[in-house]
Amino acid sequence: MDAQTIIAKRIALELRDGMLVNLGIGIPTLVANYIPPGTHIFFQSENGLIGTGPIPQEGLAQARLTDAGGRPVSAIPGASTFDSAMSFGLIRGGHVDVTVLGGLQVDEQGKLANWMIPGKMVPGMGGAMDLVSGAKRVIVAMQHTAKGKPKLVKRCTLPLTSARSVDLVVTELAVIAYTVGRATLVETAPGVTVEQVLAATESELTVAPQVLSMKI
Amino acid sequence: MDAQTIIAKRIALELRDGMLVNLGIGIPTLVANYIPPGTHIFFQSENGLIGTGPIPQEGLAQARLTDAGGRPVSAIPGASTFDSAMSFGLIRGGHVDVTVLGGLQVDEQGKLANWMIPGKMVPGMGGAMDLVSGAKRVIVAMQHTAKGKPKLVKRCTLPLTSARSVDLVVTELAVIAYTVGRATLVETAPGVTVEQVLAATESELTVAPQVLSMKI
Amino acid sequence: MRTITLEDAVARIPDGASLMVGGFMGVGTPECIVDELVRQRKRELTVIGNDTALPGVGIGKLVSANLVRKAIASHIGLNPETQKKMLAGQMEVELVPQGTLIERIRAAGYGLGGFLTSTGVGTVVEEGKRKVEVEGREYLLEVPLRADFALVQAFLADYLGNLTYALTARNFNPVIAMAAATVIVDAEHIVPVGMISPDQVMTPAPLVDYLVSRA
Amino acid sequence: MRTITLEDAVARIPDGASLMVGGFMGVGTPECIVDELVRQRKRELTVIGNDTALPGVGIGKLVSANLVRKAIASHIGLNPETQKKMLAGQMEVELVPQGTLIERIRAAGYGLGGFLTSTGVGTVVEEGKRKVEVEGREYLLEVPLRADFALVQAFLADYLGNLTYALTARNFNPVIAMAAATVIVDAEHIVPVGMISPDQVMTPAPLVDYLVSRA
Repeated sequence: MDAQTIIAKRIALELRDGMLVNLGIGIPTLVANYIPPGTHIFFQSENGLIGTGPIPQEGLAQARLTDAGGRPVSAIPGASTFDSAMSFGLIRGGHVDVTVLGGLQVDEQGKLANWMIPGKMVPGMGGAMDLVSGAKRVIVAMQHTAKGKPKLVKRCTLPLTSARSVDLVVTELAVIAYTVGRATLVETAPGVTVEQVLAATESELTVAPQVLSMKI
Repeated sequence: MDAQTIIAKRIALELRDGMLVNLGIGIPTLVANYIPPGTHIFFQSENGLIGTGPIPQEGLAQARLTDAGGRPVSAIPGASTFDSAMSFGLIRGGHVDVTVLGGLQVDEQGKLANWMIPGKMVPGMGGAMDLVSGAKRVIVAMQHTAKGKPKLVKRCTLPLTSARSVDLVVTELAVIAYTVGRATLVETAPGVTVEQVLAATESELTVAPQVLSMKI
Repeated sequence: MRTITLEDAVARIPDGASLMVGGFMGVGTPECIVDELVRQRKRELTVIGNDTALPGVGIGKLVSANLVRKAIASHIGLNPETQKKMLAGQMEVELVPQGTLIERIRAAGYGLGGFLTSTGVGTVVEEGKRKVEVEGREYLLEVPLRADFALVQAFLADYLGNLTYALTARNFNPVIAMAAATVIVDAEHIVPVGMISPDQVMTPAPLVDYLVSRA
Repeated sequence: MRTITLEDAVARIPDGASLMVGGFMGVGTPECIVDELVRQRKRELTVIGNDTALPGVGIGKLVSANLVRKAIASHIGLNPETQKKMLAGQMEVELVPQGTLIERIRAAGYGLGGFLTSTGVGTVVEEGKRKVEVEGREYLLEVPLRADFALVQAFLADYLGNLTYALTARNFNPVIAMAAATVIVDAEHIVPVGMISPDQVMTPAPLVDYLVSRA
């Protein structure tokens, strides 16, 4: 199983029936593929849709029904559409139960940097700052390291997305929970040891009394 | 012609095709009866309607289509309905071209008191403060005196509705315009002299070089 | 969203709760929920709504039954009982300009810390409020208004909880549906999923906690 | 509301104007108005929108034609030309969190002096902004964002100017229709008065200044 699949499958387990969930682009998008059958999740697309469905069959795409990247999507029965003020009211008002976002760095306190690399990549924050500041629960989906360098760092060197700490980071190696500004290693992926995780991590991690094996 | 009719007819002449207009309760409501034929005015009801129409025929009233007093109204073709946030967005955002409101007192600078008499009448301000603060043009429809006492006063003794001055006051005796904090008598009703108006007025009035006869 | 009987829905509301109630002079108020509040005699309520309607209508029923400790509203002029109780000190009334009231409720629902308005500047409404100047103009800082429960009257609800409202019965309903910890909805008609077009949904399903089931 | 030809509508927009443009990655952008802006070579524009779409799509066409002096947007990551021009100093770009951007536009349209948000606190977004504490929490004071023109894409418009939008093409459109001095609308379909039900109107007619007539 590749890293992305491990991460997406694990995060899917965090979602419960009836939740309103916003998935960022990249790995987070894959989470929708692993929702247990029979579970009804409301997926929000910040361009103004709840009830995002899979990519439509060829020949059925509708130019006015798109995801936040402007690509055609479908909608499930019971979907709703609204303007951008309402869409961000849902996000900023704490109505989104879970948001899953990609990450460039997460620091020891759970602060996330995921929207720019000064001088190199300045795409704009889009809805990322609103999502991290406003959603009830923030889960970061990212690979544990980038080009061999840890992404779980002592202190973010990249610009922060929010002053608010994320709740959970899921990588292909481990699950780390953040509570009261402390990072705790709670699960390791099958076949991965606590030592391997610690070695690939720059930030200090508290190791939970009982580290579980990631269910995927 | 009674005082109310004079006032309502005169104010109707201030309304132009395509305007969005909000009429308060009392005399202001009567203004709608004197719109010249062929003129399309959008009347707003602050409970969430543009396109308020006359009281429906008996047997046709719809419980969910009411004016701001909760009474059944009809709607003209091209009407629109919306929530209270939008309704007051229209009012506070300067989209209402004219509001016509009743008045208890108007002072020399055009400041209006129209929402309470301490210890006697405390109905709440409803939308009055928003209308006076937000509408493009504020017209006060009121009788010139109450129990023989002038309502155009030097300084309001009743609580103000807004710090913003009104634009025009129309009474059964006169039309008074307010610009840069100064009250100017611009019209008198047919058969009414400037002196009669001044005698019935406490506030200082500048008399326009040419006082016109109110068209009604 | 869960369906719930009227009795159970109201049983979840404790004495002393704060309630936002949809409606404008009773139009758009969930009368059956109000009636059940009276039947179960929920006391010491803080009621937030545009007005207190008339005696015997909407919030007016709660006032008449002496269940309201405090009302936050923009207008009480058409309910003499509210005025009488207020003047007699039997009921607290906080009068808020209508646009400020709905915007404070929206601010809570939309996660804002407050907003600046010129409504109320230079009037008694500014008492005790902070003033903030922006681009040379003075504004009042108004803060969000939240509640424990929103009591919402919808026209259509589908099985998931998507809602529409009809004509002027919309008023405060979609706004309070975002500003309360628990949202209880009574709908005039309940319809299967897919019968409300996505563009016509005015309150998306995830905002609704309880939908009162048909008897 | 007046109907107007596409050419005349765009002729009213002077060089240097500020434009709010509906759309999200081009979905819901009035492409015909954008094309006419390019044809008439309106220069030094300030463009306010969610994003700058892609080269050849929506606002992206204005960027490619070097007509944009400044863009105020939440995301430019999918348009490499915007990024290139920004880094080369040929175009100013103000990046605003999406929720803050739409709320700033709404604040202008709703007559607010500003609002308080926690989005951006503790990030580069807070630079140069006032902070206000409410109930022990710190917020940024964000101010209204206005424009000279709003360029709106509707799905249906009736003869009076009542508008509806379809699906995710709604996005910024109804919000910008309240925040600009002059509102120009292109509609996919123009229908007689009465064909849009009052409850389905998303932008009431009095907000519309010009409706682009069919060729």
